[in-house]
Amino acid sequence: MNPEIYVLWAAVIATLAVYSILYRENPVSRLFEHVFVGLSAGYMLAITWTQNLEGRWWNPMVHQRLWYWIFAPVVGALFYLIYSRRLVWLARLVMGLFFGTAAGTFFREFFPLYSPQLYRSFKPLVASRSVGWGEVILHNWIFVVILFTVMSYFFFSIPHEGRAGRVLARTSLLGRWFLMIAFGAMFGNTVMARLSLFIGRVQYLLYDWIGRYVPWVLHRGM
Amino acid sequence: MLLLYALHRLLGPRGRRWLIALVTFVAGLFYGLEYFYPAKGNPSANFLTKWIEPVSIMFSVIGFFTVGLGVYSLCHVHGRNVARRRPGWHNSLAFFLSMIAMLVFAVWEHYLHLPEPPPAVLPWPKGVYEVLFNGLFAPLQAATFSLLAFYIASAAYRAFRIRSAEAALMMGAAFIVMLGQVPVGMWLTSAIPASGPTAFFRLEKLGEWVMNWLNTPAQRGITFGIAVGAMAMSLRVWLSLERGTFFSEQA
Amino acid sequence: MGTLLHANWFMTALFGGMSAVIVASVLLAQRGRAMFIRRIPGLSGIEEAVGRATEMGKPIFFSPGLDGISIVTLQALAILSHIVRLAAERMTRIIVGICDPTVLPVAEESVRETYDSVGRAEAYRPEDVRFISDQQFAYALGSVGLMTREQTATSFYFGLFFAEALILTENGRALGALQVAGCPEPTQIPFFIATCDYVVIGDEYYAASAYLTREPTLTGSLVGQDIVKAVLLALMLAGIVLVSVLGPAAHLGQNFLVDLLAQGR
Amino acid sequence: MEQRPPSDLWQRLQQVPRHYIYLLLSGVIVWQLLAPIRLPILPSPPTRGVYDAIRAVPAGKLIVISTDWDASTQAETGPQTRAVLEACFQAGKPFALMNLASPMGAKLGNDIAVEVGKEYHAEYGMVWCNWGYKAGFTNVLLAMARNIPKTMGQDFYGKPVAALHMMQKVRTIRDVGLVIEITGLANMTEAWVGLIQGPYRIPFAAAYTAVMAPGYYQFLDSGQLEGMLVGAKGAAEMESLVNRPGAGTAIMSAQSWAHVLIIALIIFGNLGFVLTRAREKGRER
Repeated sequence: MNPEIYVLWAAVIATLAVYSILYRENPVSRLFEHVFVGLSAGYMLAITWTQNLEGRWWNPMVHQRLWYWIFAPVVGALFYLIYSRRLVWLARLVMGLFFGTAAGTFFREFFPLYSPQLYRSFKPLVASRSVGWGEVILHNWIFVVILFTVMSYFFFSIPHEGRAGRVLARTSLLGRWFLMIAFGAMFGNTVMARLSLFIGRVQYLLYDWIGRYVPWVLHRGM
Repeated sequence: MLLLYALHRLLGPRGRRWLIALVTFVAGLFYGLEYFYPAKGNPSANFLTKWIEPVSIMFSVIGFFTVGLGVYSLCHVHGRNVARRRPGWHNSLAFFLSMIAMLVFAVWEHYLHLPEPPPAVLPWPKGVYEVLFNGLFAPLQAATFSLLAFYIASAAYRAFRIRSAEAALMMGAAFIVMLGQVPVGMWLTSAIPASGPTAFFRLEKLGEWVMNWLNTPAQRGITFGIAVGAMAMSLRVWLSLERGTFFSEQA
Repeated sequence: MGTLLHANWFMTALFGGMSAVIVASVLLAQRGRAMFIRRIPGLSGIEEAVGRATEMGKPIFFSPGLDGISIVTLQALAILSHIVRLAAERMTRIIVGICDPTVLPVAEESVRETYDSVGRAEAYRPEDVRFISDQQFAYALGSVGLMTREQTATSFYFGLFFAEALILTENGRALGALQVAGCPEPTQIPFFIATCDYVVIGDEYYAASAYLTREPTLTGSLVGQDIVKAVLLALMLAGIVLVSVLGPAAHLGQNFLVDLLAQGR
Repeated sequence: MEQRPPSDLWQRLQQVPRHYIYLLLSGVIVWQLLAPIRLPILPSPPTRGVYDAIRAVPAGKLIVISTDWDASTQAETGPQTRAVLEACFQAGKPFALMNLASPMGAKLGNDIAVEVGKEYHAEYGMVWCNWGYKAGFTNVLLAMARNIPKTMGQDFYGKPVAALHMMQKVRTIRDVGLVIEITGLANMTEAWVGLIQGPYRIPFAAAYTAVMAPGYYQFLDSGQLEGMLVGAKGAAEMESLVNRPGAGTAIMSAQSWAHVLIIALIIFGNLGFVLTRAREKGRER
């Protein structure tokens, strides 16, 4: 069986069905929305078995005779007790295990995640042999001012009253403005990446689909 | 199993709450202590290091058994739609058909153990899987993702109005960065020499400067706040200090 | 620069000290010390948003993001239970769309319990806390379909979001919904600002539940967090002074403070 | 028919229905992909770095091009590969393709080389060859540093690499003058730099997808990368250097005009906003 042509047509219909949502939600897009959710659910179940449980649980338990793996589904089953009024506390017990893990994992990640960000913020504020004053002001001074004012925006327990409070009110307003500049920059920086995705889809529709039947299209833009 | 039953019979509400807090604490302590307890050697290790991998695998395996919860919820909602012939029930039926088809053929394909590269003529289950995966699943995903191109355009059009200082700042930064990335922008300022003191004002340089020296520190400022917020939340959960709906254990 | 497989003594001391400050501040607050929190702009929108759904007699949509059971998701669920309480008092239906199967039972439990606690256990409908899909874009499309079919008047997005955020909010906006969003990660905030009526930025996300509930545990924690942030600022200030005097540290061994932060065990 | 007052236009500029925006955007992109308006493309320094590195390879040394990409990133990496191969053929530098990450990339890269090679009348085995997909990339890198023909064994077509004419004088990594990695995968660069570029000082350049490129500017900064191509933009710049506008250029002109459209929409929206507001203020007085 050579599925190529079926794959092509299925992909084209699915793509157009999704794009029809841009006009408005309609019976076809609704159908494909459900198909998509169904395929994801089926795929999730399948890879849970083929890529995870089979190799990490079933094989060790059955082929390597590591009998203690039998307890994994028992503990996993406790989650389902959420639907029982009497035994719900056992579900909480296993959830507690996961909450504890989430907290402990965060403790581990703290320094690997944040200490490079801390020491890379140590920017010299004076010129040196390799870096001139122009660059120090244009880069490092601006960097430090933005970092500090933005952080000042995120102080919640100090009232913006009194002499010190008014200073904080000013810096946090400045911080908010810098935040907006940053958000604008992030927005602008993402436009190209998002357009690329659509351009990729249009290329597929033009070259792989239409180009298959209309060679003229295939030769354009190549 | 017996142990769980015994616990269920023996413990009163206070005992249960205490046990849950203990389990949470021990799980967190294990991961935290392994990181902070003095470690030696290269790669460095302490008495807990060798347990990290098996315990993590164990937890992830346990987590995988929760997959049924989501599927149960889906089947519950869509099953009722089909059973009661609610409006749009055929969509729910399509949901069941595509779920079962994907499950069956994805597992089947796995056990075909096809060689790499695959043979020129594919066995039919693999062919069906190809249609399901590359013909439907992947394109649906890619097409949905690419909707963002439209949404980002219309969001930009609506949001970037000089209504306030904040919106104007956002718009200005977005303009510079957007123009700095495409040939049109470079072409606009191509009259400015590429080196020398004025080169800074070429749009591609200006865009890079905005990203590196205005965007990075602001993001970092946010990041530190988040780090501390997450740290506090972790501590409260770990020590069962949290009160409020889910955490006030009235077991 | 260095390896960070395990912490060195300085990191342990720093982390221990910061933790102690937060825990102490929480305990002080629990024992009745009054503590101040300033207004958080984005959050004033929550009540307005719930009220609007009540007025229109239409349901509310809530998304706790894409993450599994994590610190971010737990915080989203804390905000969810506050919103459920507001909605339950006003007899307004709320639909929760879930992306990660491990979040589903916790969210169900939390919603059911909130209905119980305001004495409206009968109003809880199990199918209103609904798993949609664990695939990012299937989740987005499924949520959009759900919002369209149920004609939700208000949408809340609290949790960890990625590229799908704009699909959710742009469609929500096209439906005319009033939208409130909060995400600790900065990447999607620009899009939330562009499409939502109220946005909670960065750290405000963690301050949110404290501000909403005035629960002493949370306000105390917030005060502790502010002290810790001040410590981090001081540390950076010290680092900046050091590199200004000693010159930038490109390698280990050039600046002791950088070494302490870069070189674990 | 009554003529509308001009102010209405300003108001309408403020509220262009989203469907029109969607239609305009798809129109611009389809049009640019079918009939691109070529804009002058100015190569950025990182792209020029790759081009210069290719031309600087001394005679008698080989360029190794690792095509570690597959269909998922083809839209960007495909044009990049083509443009890089064009540059090699034009400069008359012999090169070998290889693949460390996905068997699919070995074939896709080969297809491009065959096509481009025809245009330059380049014969397989004389000017270029393809070592094919080699599994286990760290070990392959470690081994090829010492003995290339032995490590590679058979080429893409199943012939012994040692028998190829252009490989007669190639023994170790010292006979390689430049490595170019084309990929959308993280970690490939770190391996090349750690095992080949660093220890043996073999010049190294790369082509990345736009998503992953920002993380590698620091390698450029430190001189570990001679140059790099960033996404379709890098491909377009390379195409302009070799004077062969192709898919990268088409993508970039689509990008350019789509950006122009979005910016124009924002400007019109603001114009409408400002002028409407000015009019309303005038009335209040």
